[in-house]
Amino acid sequence: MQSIVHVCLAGLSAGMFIWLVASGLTLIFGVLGVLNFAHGSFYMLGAYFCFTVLRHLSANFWIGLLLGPLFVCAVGFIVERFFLRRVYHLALPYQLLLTFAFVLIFDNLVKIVWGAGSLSPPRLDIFGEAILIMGRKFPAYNLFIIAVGPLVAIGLWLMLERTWWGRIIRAASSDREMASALGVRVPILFTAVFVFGCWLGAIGGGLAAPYVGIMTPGMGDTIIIEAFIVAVIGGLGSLKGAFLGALIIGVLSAFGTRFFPTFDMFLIFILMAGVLLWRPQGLFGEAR
Amino acid sequence: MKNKSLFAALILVFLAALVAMPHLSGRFTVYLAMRFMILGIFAVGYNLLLGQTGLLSFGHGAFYAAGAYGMGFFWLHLSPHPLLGIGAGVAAAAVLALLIGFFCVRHTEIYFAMLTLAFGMMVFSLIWNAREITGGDDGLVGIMRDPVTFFGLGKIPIGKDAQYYYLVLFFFVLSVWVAHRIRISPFGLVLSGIRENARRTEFAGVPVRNYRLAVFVLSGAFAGLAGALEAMLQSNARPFMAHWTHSADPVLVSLLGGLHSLTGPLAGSLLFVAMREIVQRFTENWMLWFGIVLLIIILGFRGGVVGVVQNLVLRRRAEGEG
Amino acid sequence: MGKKGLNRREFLKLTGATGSMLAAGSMSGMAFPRNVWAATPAIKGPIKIGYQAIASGTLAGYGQFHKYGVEMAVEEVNAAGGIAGQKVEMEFRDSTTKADVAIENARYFVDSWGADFLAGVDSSGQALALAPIIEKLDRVLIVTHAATEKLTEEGVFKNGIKQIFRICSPTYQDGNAGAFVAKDLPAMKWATISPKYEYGFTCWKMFQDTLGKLKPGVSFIAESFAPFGTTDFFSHIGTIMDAKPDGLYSTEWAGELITFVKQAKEAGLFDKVKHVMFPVGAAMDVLEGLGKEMPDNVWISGRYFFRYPDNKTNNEWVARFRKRWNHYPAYVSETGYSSIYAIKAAVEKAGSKETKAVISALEGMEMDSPAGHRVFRKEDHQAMYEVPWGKTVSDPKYPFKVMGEQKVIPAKEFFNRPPFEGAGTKPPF
Amino acid sequence: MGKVLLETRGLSNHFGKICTADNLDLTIEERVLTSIIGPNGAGKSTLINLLTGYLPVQAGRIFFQGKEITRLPVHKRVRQGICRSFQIVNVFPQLSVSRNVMIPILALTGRSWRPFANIASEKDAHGEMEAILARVGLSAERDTLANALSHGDQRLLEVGVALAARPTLLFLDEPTAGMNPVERSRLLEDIRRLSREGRTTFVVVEHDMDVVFALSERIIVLHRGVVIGDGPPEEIRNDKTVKEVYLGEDVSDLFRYDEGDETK
Repeated sequence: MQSIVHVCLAGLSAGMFIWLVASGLTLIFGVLGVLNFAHGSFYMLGAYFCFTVLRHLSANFWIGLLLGPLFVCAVGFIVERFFLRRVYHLALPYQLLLTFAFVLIFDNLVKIVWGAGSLSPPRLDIFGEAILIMGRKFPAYNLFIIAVGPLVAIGLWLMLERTWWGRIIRAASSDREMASALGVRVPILFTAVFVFGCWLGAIGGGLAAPYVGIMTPGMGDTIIIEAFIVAVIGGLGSLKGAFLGALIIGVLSAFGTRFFPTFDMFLIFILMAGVLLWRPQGLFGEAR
Repeated sequence: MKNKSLFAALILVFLAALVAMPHLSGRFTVYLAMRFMILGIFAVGYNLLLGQTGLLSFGHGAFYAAGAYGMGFFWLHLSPHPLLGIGAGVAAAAVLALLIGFFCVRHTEIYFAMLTLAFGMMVFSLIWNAREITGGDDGLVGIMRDPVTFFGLGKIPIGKDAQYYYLVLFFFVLSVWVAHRIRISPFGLVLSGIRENARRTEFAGVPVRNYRLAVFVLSGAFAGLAGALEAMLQSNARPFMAHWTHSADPVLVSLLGGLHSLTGPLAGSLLFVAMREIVQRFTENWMLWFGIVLLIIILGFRGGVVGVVQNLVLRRRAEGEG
Repeated sequence: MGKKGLNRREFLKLTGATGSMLAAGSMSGMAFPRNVWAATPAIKGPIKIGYQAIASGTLAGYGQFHKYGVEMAVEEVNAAGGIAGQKVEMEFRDSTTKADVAIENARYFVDSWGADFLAGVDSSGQALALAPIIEKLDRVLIVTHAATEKLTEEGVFKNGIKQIFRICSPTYQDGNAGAFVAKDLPAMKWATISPKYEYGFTCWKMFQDTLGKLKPGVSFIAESFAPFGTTDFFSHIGTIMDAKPDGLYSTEWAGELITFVKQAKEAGLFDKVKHVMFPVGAAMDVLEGLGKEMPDNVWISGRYFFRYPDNKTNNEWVARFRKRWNHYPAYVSETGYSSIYAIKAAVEKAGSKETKAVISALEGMEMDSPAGHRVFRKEDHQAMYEVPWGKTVSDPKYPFKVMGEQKVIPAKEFFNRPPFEGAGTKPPF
Repeated sequence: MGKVLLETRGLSNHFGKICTADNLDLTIEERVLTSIIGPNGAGKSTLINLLTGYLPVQAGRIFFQGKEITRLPVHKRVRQGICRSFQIVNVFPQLSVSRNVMIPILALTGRSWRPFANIASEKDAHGEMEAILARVGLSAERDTLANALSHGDQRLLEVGVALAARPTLLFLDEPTAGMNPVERSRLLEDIRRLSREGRTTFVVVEHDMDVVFALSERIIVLHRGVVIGDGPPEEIRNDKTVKEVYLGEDVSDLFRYDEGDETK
């Protein structure tokens, strides 16, 4: 029993981290229709910037988490405004390749700026000691993350469903021409959404760094594939789907590690393929 | 007409250069030339799918690996005959492509891409985890190049790179020729029809899905050939051949060179191999510069290098006439 | 396009020329002849060493520290008159983690740049893939990090690829030596969390076999293997804690070990499991990365630890290294550094840089190095030397944990012995 | 009355609540140039989509030359001789006019499965292609890219591509949509001529009444998925119900709405 509960908890926290990354990825795909390989890089940059702020301004974690992502947003703005924007009208492969080019560039830049070696962010004491759950320790920070994930989800939901912005975004994502006909300035909207997506990715990175306990150039390359899988399983462009998808993948891989260790990764990809065949719009996506 | 003959001449020069290369240049250049030709085979075949039929696959690494491991296992357990080994590799790749393709061709666009990615990564994790058979992450090591025998009727040694080079060259030319034939065949025309307008093609009485599957298997076989040839060149087969990052290579190469021509992927392959090699000599930050070059080509040279050249030629001609 | 090939070749010639010109220039700048070897005409031109290590991606730090060691050695050797009076040139290349890249690098070094010697290589997969190529290229390769015993046992001994030597300690250090340490620990039930690739599997197996023989009655009750690039070990940790072992053995390394330790600490693994062993825990990137977060009383080791041996050679070297790079030397720095000196010693002993001669010079060669006294075993070209296992403690002198109580097992007691198959080839002897 | 070419029995289709085909029993006769008309949402396009296999049949059955084709996939129906053109231009934009027409020809003759043959050496196919281009009057544009053609010519090409599939029955979905008068009258001429040639039976869906009444030998009037009129043009022109429901209703509707708005 104890072990099952802890496998679930581990799965939940892992899933929430993937969600934090996948949310931005999904939002960007939903609105811009671009599958952004470079999203993992924004996750990486988020981690690095957060802890640079933390180090140099000797600020606390929260200030780092507040300021760090802003730098990433600036980077994201440049990427969208001067590069990505020029390939919206091009075929899918061009868009993928463009973002892929940025993965190479950012990985290398991080290596130049922050050094080749790994950096370890300091342990966060704000959350104090681990908490006993059924007689076994579980890190308070993970519980915090398990709480943050849904909060982000709710926040996004409120923004999309309840605000003027959200209505415009939904309009644009469902029908670009219609939106522009209604006087929405789509280019600006796209930039805004992309930057916001980068912000989400950066926050993910900033929150993940103390959890992973280490930052390396290229740390985004592994997470991005997981995020893809989640986005696909949940339904490309569907935030609800991404959230539930992240939960499923997190918990499933936790159980996989526990009970079918050899083929855990294989299982995930079988699930991915199965969903694509059975419901291409994803488990929770609306048919487009 | 004038252009045609010019083009033909260029091809002849290029071929002559390839044939003469082992005598003109050092071992390393010969090695790079082989890397180029193998990548070229991979890309030309792949482009039948992407450029001709308009399907973006992220799983062709799996077929490349199938070719390499198929070749490796055949060499290991059955016979050291290189041609038979290559045949086995190609067959393995084609069969795998048939299995995977059967599911994948139900979708197009991003869903097709993601589906192929998923299947490709399944193959990767199978190879990685089936250690007893595949050697896990160490891969199959020590694949040797025995002479090509013609069942008693003499034999050709391919142990030396300079010798093996001609085997690779042979398959390279063969592949390019086959790809060319396919492009100008009725089959190829229907494929481009599918790319341009699948719905209409259906109303032309074409069972679109079967054609997609057919070209998927074809390109898979090309990938298998490339894989088998690399297995012999590097004398090993590795799981990462099946990884999606490797599946991205032909995409990259095709876009670098240009999607809508046969020469595109070839030019792209050459550029890819040469660039990676040369950039490394000037900087350790090859990733950075590689990325920047990609950006420039995507944004500046849409239609790839070949496209740009073509435009130049056209403009020249226009000026000439005007 | 064929023309391009030609151009590239000319371009190579060119660089080659400038290279040797530089060499000539700098040589005339120095006071020669300084040592007897300057007289021997056998050796011509600069001694060129092609070095490759991983310099991009998550493990890029390793390449950095390889480089520190090698560059320092080259500077020193050249300042002291080079190898047999010839200037040493070193070119460094990023090997990434891919075998084909490693092969391309090796071929470039030998066939294009004109390297006399090769060194470096991190991943076992790369090393094994390189073996047959090296045989073709016929240059000595001194492996400074890849640890798989297959390389020396099968590649060198069984398949007779004599060009390969290994200067770093192999998986014996992780598996066998680890078992020798473990046998004295009051732990009977062992478990592992290790990398999900050959290195992790073989070390764990070796550890089990040897410990099983050394200490009948021990049981190995749980294992959880983490794929390359794992950032979340909690489910692995859970698996182990459920099994309630009293000993944990983990060959996780580099960044993933840091992640693992931090998360294991959070999850209270170290409270439950008292005896923990990290065969590559003494790597500087891990110690510095974890700092105070590395728990005490954990048994760690590596391919070299900068506080052992505590003698003049080593201490002076560490001082020089810190002065030069403002870092403590990582073990790859030492193996890289010593690989250059191994080449120097071998060439000067052979009086030639021809592969054949150098191989026979290296076989059985003894050398003094920061890591202590090394002997290249004749049969499998494996360098025999000791690296301590030690218990982590805090030390006011350092911002990270270091080895307190140390155990040094003599190399000949725990290194597998040729012919590597059959009775009496694996410890204990 | 020619012999029956195509017949539907109880053909029905619903999109959610909206009924676009309600238990239709239709017959199409050979060599009779038939038009299908009706107000928007009458189910004209849906009907074509059902008959050509573009939409799966929900209920009812379809017979072509006596054989049931209800569940046949599109390409099989095409091979049986049913083809269509689309409302919005639907050709192969990046291919030359001749190539556009070649695709169906090669597919139909089953020559397209051969990856190593050379198109250039497909003499018969070329001949057939030339013939078709001549029929739709695009011979001059042989080597132009389809997307470089004028809208009208693209329409013609569309018909050409459809004809290249050697249809016995050809549905044209608003063939003159977005054409200028000149192009329009030209296309209509072509259709009439082709129909006279008698190899193909045409069924045209049109909005433009003049076109319909000028062209058709038989007119079927659909309304909310039901046939409310069926006969030769003059008969339909004087049919009370049609006038009422089709022409009249909208107008009276409009009035009603207007009044409603004003009174409120």
